[in-house]
Formats: sequence, C-alpha cells, structure tokens
Amino acid sequence: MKKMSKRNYYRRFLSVTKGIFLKNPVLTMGFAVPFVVVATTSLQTAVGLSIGLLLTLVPVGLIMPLLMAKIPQDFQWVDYPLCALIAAFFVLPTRVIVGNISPALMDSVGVYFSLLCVSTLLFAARGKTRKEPDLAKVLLELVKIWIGAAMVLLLVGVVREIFGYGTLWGKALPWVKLRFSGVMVSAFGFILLGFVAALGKKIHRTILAAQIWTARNRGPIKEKLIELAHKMREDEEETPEELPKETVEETSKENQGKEQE
Amino acid sequence: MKLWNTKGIILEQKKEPALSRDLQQLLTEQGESAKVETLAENEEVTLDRLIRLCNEASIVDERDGEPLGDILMGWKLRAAPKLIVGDAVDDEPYVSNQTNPLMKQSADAAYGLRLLQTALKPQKAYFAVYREMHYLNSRVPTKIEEFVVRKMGGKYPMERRAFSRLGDDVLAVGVGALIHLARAAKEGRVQSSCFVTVAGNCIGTPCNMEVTIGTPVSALLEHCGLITDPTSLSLNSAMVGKAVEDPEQTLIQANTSAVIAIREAKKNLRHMDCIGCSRCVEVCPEGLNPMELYRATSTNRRQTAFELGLERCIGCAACSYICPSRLELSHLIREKQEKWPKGEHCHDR
Amino acid sequence: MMDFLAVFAAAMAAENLFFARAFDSYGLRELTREPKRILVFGGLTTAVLATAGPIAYGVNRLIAGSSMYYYINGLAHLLILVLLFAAAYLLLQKYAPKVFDLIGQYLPYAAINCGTLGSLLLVAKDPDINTVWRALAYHCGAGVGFTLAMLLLWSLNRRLSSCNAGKSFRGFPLQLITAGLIALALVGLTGNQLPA
Amino acid sequence: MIVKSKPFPQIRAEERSSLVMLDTAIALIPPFFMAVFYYGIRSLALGALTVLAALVTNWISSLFNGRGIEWWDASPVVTGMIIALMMPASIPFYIPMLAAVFAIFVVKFPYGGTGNNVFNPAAAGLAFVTICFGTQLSGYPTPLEPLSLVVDETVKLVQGPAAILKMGAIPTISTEQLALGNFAGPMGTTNILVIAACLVYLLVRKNVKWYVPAAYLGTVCVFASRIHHEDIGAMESIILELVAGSLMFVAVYMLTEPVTLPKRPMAKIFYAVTAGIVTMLFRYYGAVHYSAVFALLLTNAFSPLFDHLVERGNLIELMERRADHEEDE
Repeated sequence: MKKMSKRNYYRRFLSVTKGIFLKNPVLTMGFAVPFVVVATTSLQTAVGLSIGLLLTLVPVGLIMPLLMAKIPQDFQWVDYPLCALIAAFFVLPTRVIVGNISPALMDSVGVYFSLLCVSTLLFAARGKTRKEPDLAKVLLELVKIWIGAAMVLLLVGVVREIFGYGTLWGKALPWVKLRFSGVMVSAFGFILLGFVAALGKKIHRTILAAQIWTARNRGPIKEKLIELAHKMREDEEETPEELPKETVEETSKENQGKEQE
Repeated sequence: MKLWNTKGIILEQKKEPALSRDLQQLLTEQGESAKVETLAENEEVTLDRLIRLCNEASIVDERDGEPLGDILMGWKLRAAPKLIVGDAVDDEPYVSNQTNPLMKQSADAAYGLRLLQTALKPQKAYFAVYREMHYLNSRVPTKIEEFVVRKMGGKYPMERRAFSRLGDDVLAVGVGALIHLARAAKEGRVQSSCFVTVAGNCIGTPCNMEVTIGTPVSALLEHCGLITDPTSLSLNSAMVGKAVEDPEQTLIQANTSAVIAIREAKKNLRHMDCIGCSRCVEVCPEGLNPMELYRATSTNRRQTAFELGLERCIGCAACSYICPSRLELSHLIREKQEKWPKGEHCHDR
Repeated sequence: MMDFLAVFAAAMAAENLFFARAFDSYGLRELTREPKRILVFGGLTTAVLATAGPIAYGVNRLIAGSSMYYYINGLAHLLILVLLFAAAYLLLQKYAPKVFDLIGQYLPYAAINCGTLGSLLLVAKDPDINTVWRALAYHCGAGVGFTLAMLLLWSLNRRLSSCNAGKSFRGFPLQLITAGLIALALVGLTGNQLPA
Repeated sequence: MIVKSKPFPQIRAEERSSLVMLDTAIALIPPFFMAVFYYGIRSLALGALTVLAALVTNWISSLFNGRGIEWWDASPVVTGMIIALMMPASIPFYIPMLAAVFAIFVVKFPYGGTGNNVFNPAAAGLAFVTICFGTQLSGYPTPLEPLSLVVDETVKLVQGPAAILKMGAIPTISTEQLALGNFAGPMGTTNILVIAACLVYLLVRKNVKWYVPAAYLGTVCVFASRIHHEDIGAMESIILELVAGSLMFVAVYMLTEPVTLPKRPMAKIFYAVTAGIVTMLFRYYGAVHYSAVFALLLTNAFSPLFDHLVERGNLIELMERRADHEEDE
C-alpha cells in the first residue's frame, strides 16, 4: 500500500501544496471574500491586495507566537484582538509602499485596504499555526495560504479588468470590443468567485476520475481501486463545505460497494 | 382556510361500462353443499344470533377482510351504534364491485341491512355511494326499499377519511357482506364467493363478477377476454393495489375487490425532472410536501426527510398520479419509509 | 425620526454590509449553518456597532483635522473596537457569567471583523452622515441588515441542498452564486456605482 | 403469462410537464404579433435570435451537467421570448442574446438545470444587461414606424412613460392609446389587453393560480392609490402604474413561473404580496428602470422562506390536532 501511495503523484502533489489547491482558503473555506468580491477590480488592485495580504500574514504569524509565550494563561483571550492590532500596524507601511507604486490604486480600493488587518484569512491562518512551535514551518504554511489566496485574487482581477475595462495592467487590449460595466458590482464578484470555486472542484474531480479509470483498465488491481475509493472519501470528508455528512457517507459507501464489485 | 384546502384529487372514474353491466357469475360447484341453519320465520333477531350466523356462514367484510362476526362481537360490548352504513363507496377508478351489487341485488342488500338494524337498533341506517359518479349512464336510485341511499362526496383518498368524519359510533359494513348475510339468513348458504370488478383498457368486456373464492386471476381474465397484453396487472386498485406477476398462481380472496389490467401508453413514462409545479403539494391529503420529500429521499438525506414528515405518508399515490413529469414519488417515499427505521435514530450527525 | 428611519433603511437594504460590500465574518459557510448562531452573532454585531458608532463618530471628529489622518484612520477605529471588546469581555466575565457562557465564544469574532470595522470606516468617509443620530442609525441598520442577509442565506440552504446541482457546484460555490444573484437584485436600489 | 408491473399508481393524470411549459410559450406568441405589428419584422428577428441563444446555451449546459440534451424542454424558449419582449425594438442584437446566455448559464446551469433554479432566469438576465447597458435600454423607438434590421442613428429614440413617471412628471398619453399599447416602451409589454387575454388562457389551462397575479396587482393598486402625483386622481394613478412599466407582463409571465413560486397556496399569496410591496418600493426609491424585474429577483430569494414558515405553521397545526385526538382516546 505504501508503494502505491508513493507512486500516486497527484496525491503527493496535493499533500505538498496543501493550502494552495486542496483546501484553498478562498475557494473552499470562504475566507477573504470581501477582497476578492468587491475590491479586486483589476490586475493592479489584485497585486496590491496580494502584497498587502503577504505583509500582514507573515509578520503576524512570526510575531504572535513569541508574544503569546510571554502572556499569562488568564489573558490568552487577547490573542484575537492583538492579532488584529499587530496587523494594523503592518498595514501602515504597506499603504506607503503600495501607494508609491500606484496612487490611483489606493483610491479604487478604498476602505478595503484598511480591512486587511481584520480579514478572516488572517485569523484562520493564525488558528492554523497557533500550535506550531517551529517558525520555519509556520512561515511555509503561511506562504502556502498566501499563494492560494493570491492566485484567486489575480485570476478574478484579470477577468474583471479584461471584461470591464478592456485593458490589462492598464494597457488597452484592441481585441476586446465589448465592455461590461456590470462586472464591477459585488454581485458579479460573488458569481465569478462561485464559478471559479466550482471550476477548481471540477478539475480535482476529473483528475480523480481519470485515475480510477486508468486503474480499472490496467488489469487486476483491486487494491488500488479500493485505495482510490478511500482517497476520494477522505478528500470529501476533509472539506466541511460538502453536503451534510450523512449523504457523503452513504454515497461513498455506495461508490465503494460498486467498485468492489 | 377552506378555500385553500385542496387536499386530495378527483380521479377520472372510468367505471363504465362495468358498472351498468349485469352481474356475471363464475362459480365452481364445490362450495354449494355446505348449509347453515336459516333464520326461522318469526324468530327474534338478536345480536348473538347474528354473530352465530355470521360465524357459521363464515361471512367476511370485503372492506378490510375481517370476519363480520368479529366486527359484530366488538359491538356487543359497546353501546348500540348511532348509525349503520351499508358501504357501497367506490372512490377508486375502474372499481365498482360494491355499487354494482347494490343496484343489481338490492333486495338482498336491504334485507341484510334490515337484519343488522333490528339486531343493533341504531337511530339511523342507510346506504352510501360515491357522489362523483353523476356522469354515469346508470342512475343510482335514491331509495332502496325503506333505506335512503346517500351520496358521499370527497376527493380521493376519501373512503377512510369520510368514515372517520362521521364519528366513532358508526358501524360500516360492506354491501357484499350484507348480501351474503341475507343469503345465509334466507337460504342458509355459506359464503364461498365474492364480488370482483374486472376492468382496465386491456379487458374486452369489463364487468362485475361473482367469483368463487380461490379462483385464479387468469380464469377471470379469460372469461372477460384480453384485447392486448397488459403492461401492468393489479389487484384491488389501480392506485395502491397489489401487483400481480403470475395470474395463474394468484388467487382471488374474500377481500379482493378488482382485477385491473392496463396497457400504459409510452407517454406515461417519466420524461423530465421535477419542474416544481407544486401540483403534488396541493393534492397531498396529509398536507406533506411530496416534491421535497422525493428530493430528500432520492439523495439519501434522511434527517431532512424526517423533518418533512416522512413517517406521515400514507402511500395514497395521489402525488404520483398528478405529477406531470410522471415521477415515481409515492413509490420511492414508501420504499424509504420502510427502509429507514423510525424517528429515534435520526439525530443530527 | 423620518431621517433616522431613512438612513436606517438605506444602510439595511441598499448598502447591505454583506450583499453590497461583501463584508463577511466568521466564515460564511460556518455562520449560515444554524439560525440560532446567526441570531446570537448578528445581535452581538449590532450591539457592538450601536455602541462603537457614536464613540467612533466623536473620535473621527477629533482626528479629522490631523495631517496623518489618512494613515491613522484605520488604526484608530480598530483601537476603538478592541477597547470596546476588552471592556465588554471583562465586564461580562465578572458580572454576568451566565450570559458570558452563552456568548463568550462568539464575542471576539462578532466584535472585531470586516463588518464592524468596515461599517465604522464607511461612516467616517461618508459626508452625508453628519450627526450622531445618523451615524447611530447607519450602524444599527448595517447590523440588522447583516443579520437578515445571513438569515436569508440560511433559509435558502435547504433549497440549495435539495436541488439537482452538479457535484462541483454543491455547497459553497452555489451559495456564492445565490448571494451574487441577490446582490444583483439589490443593485436595482443603488444603480450601477462602485462602492467606495 | 408473466406481467412485470410498474410501481403504483398505474394510471396517470393527462397533464405533462413539456406541455405545461409549451403553454407558456404559446401564451407569449400574441404579444409577439403585436410587436411585429408595431415595430416590424425586426422584433421577430430579435425574438428568434434570443430564443436560439437560450436554447443552445441550455443544450450545452445540460451536456455539462451530464443529463444529455433534452429536446422537449421548452423552458429556454420561454426565457428567451420573455427577454426579447422586454427589450426595446431598436436594441442591438447582442444585448438580448447576452441576457439569454447569462440567464441560462449563470442562473439555471449551476443549480442543475430546468426545475431546480432558485431565481427566475429571465429576470436575472434582464437585470444583468440593465446594469451593463443601462443607457441603451432606456430609449424606445416610436411605435407604428417599422424598423429595418440594421438600426442606425437616424432612428429617433424616446423615453418611456415609466421613466417620465419616475422623474415626477405625468406622461401625456390618451386612454385609448394606453389601452391599445400605442406608446413608446418595451416590445411586448405595452399591450395590456393582449397580455390580459393571455392570462385568461393560462388560467383556463390551469397553469396559473388566479390568486397569484391578483394578490400582486392588488398590492400594487393599493400602493398606487395611496401614493401618487398631486395632479391626478387615484384611479388614473393606478392605471398609469399598471400600464406604464412592464408590471402587467411581469405579473402574468414571470411572477407565475412555477419553479420559483413557493409551493404552498398560502405561501404563494404571501409571496405575491411581498413582490408587490417590493416592486413599489423599488419604483419609488430605486435607481434603475425595469424595477419590477429587480423586485421579482429579490422576492425569489424569499420563496423558500415563505414555504418554510407556512409549513411550520401546518406542522404545528397538525401536531395540535393529533394531541387532541390522543386526549380524546
């Protein structure tokens, strides 16, 4: 069985990049939604917000464990507001940096830049790295989360800029004839994010299905099939935003039964 | 609230031509030999005497298949019923095995009801037929001898609901049982036959028949003639009957009310997903939401199904009948109702 | 009074914190799982906003003239929220332990999140809101609007889980698309303008 | 002989789903005739292209869903026809087609296709293009001047009475013209007599419950008679509100769509009344025209909630009744 899982490159890839593709913080957990849905209207804003995210995530992740070690047990509840305050301090220099790159950007992002210090992504990352004593591992984890979020930000930014303004990074694209001002409203942001999330799930499922298909066509590899069925089940159980659990269990049982036959 | 209370449906009755045809007979000889003691000319009719008569003649109420003697035994311990109803209410399509004998053998039916009346001394006694039959060729008489024939209205499924609405002090006896009671009292005949409707769009001459209990279904089909091969063959009802797989092996029983052979058109197969037209919600007699129940059961969401009242479904199949997408709503809901254990286990997982 | 109601209604519907601004808190998926949680959470958010709103209005008046306003504005408002949260937490813990047991675990999430801070910052930017009353009305409306939005999404959950959607759309993506379509309907109130 | 029977019941009612949807499509044909009469052959081309876009998108998305192409599914036809009829006759072809694509691909496909959508596809499609191309949608050509297929700048566009009402003025249209629908407006929504006749057809075919449009229009009338311009009476105000926008059209074809309606009769009435209130609020305070469409879209989201509340009421009632029975025994 061990050999099998080593040979399964897709699974190894997913476990190494956990937080980027599997368990993406924006697409499956719904963190940092306001920035994706409303604030990201162009590639530039996406880049600016990604920098902002990185510059709040990493310092908070590195400073908090050191600070919390000094705080007595009775006052552990300051964890949450402290986190926000530290992030707010780091938003200040970020404002200056990003503002220097493009002053117009700060206007279009508006209050959302200040909100980086209270984003749910920050608190979620904090909750994940809280128990981890090794700072290098914390850093790795945070960077993975950041890449996952930044990817979605950039994707949404590019789509909205092309369809909304007909430009990319401020440069006009001559082949875009139609402009939809409607893609700038929050409504379209929600819809776009929903479709991106569905697309991510679809790709994941397609790869899994392809694996099962190839395994089936390669002769008597019953164990492999069972293992794959298990894996699919694990994946499904890991993501809490699936259907109510009863369904998942029953359907996966059915799947298993079918595959064993 | 009455305006919105649209529970149940009025089915297309399709009782003709079986209802207006004469009662036909398909009897084997063997049952004729047994005799019971008849009622003497001036004998006083008491409840005990009637119970004995019923038990000796083994008369069975065709409404639910219980011996009539047992039913009367129950009334011996209670106060006299306020009302006795000779039940000839056939609310299902095709079926007319109570109304037809009431019209063709009305003397016997009235005699049977009279016997019960003298024994139990109720305030009132009458016959009841289904009201939504006004478009039929044959008129049901308004009076049979001294008994009024009442027309009971209501939407399918009405029989059970209608009688429970009349109150607790009511004794309802099927017309078939009344006729057999009269025959036992007059001629001393033991009940060896029952009344069965044979109908459906595959049957050549649909009719009501008096059949010896234990005759195979195929004999009835042969007698009435099949035009084409049926796609479905069922006992008792086309809505919630019992499916017959092998007509040679299936035998007529005392509570069999009909044999229905239907060839279904291809357009009646499922051709679409639910379009949310809410017709099923309007017809459900229990006030459930069949479309949501169907969705919950077909995706195995047990907890939601119980929240929607899965255990209250009575399986009347009104939802499946009305569904314009021809989904098998009632079938699936009943299946899951049996498969999943009752309420206690459905805690939040 | 009419003025109060008008600002309240505008903040509740047209500038709904969730649908128009997409301010979330506590994770959309987790929050909309049961109505009790939404009510506790929404009630707390509204209470925090109603208390912090007038204070923030005063503080904003004080610091508005400063040359550093652009930079300290966000930090100052966050500080108000943090102090308010700390005070509420300690007071509740000491004087009302029963209430604390009930809501203590939600208090940090409800007090410090995108919704509360965003609402304060929007009021600070808005030139129309020039009295304490209006600020209070806006914040109450925002809190109530957020609660109603979450309740609406919760009521749609059962309908969403019963529909015959493809496996990849099930769950979170479908919820997002639904929220987007409701937001689309609310655009009819505000017209096509970018939120600041 | 062995007979394998289907599950019970073995008899079925005559009504079929495909016919139910086809009925709505049939009821949409008369407004199209009127559109051709007023604006020429261009309106027919608009309708055909929109329907085609909707159909093709639906086929593609049902392939994506793994259901296979359902040829007999007439609901995209209805969606396309509604979208086309709500457009000015001079609109460029791509706008209604885009609305149709959005309607099917965003509002219907993610939810699992026909019968599962929570929102009215046509309403969402119209809302989307209103946001994107608001200015092009608010100018209408004058009726009885047939348009050629290619519309250039020479075609004079005027404002519809709904926009004039919204600005606080009173449109000057004679009653006769109002009844005939001979005034500037979307292609199919001005002919209220024709729409009323189609409503009768739908009522006779039992595809529409009479109390849904009645409750909706009743609520609108109450609002219109209470709040109106000083210069006109209550009656005039009601007529103007009903005729000016797309209100009647929405009430007959979009509000009564079975998929998005609540399922319980009582919930349907709540829903219709809410839709009426929201429509009028959008008319008074909204920023866009087509206010009825936006209001409908918002009310759609409440439909499961109403069902849930009414069902809860029913359950409580049932339990009480059951408890009474047990006490009696």
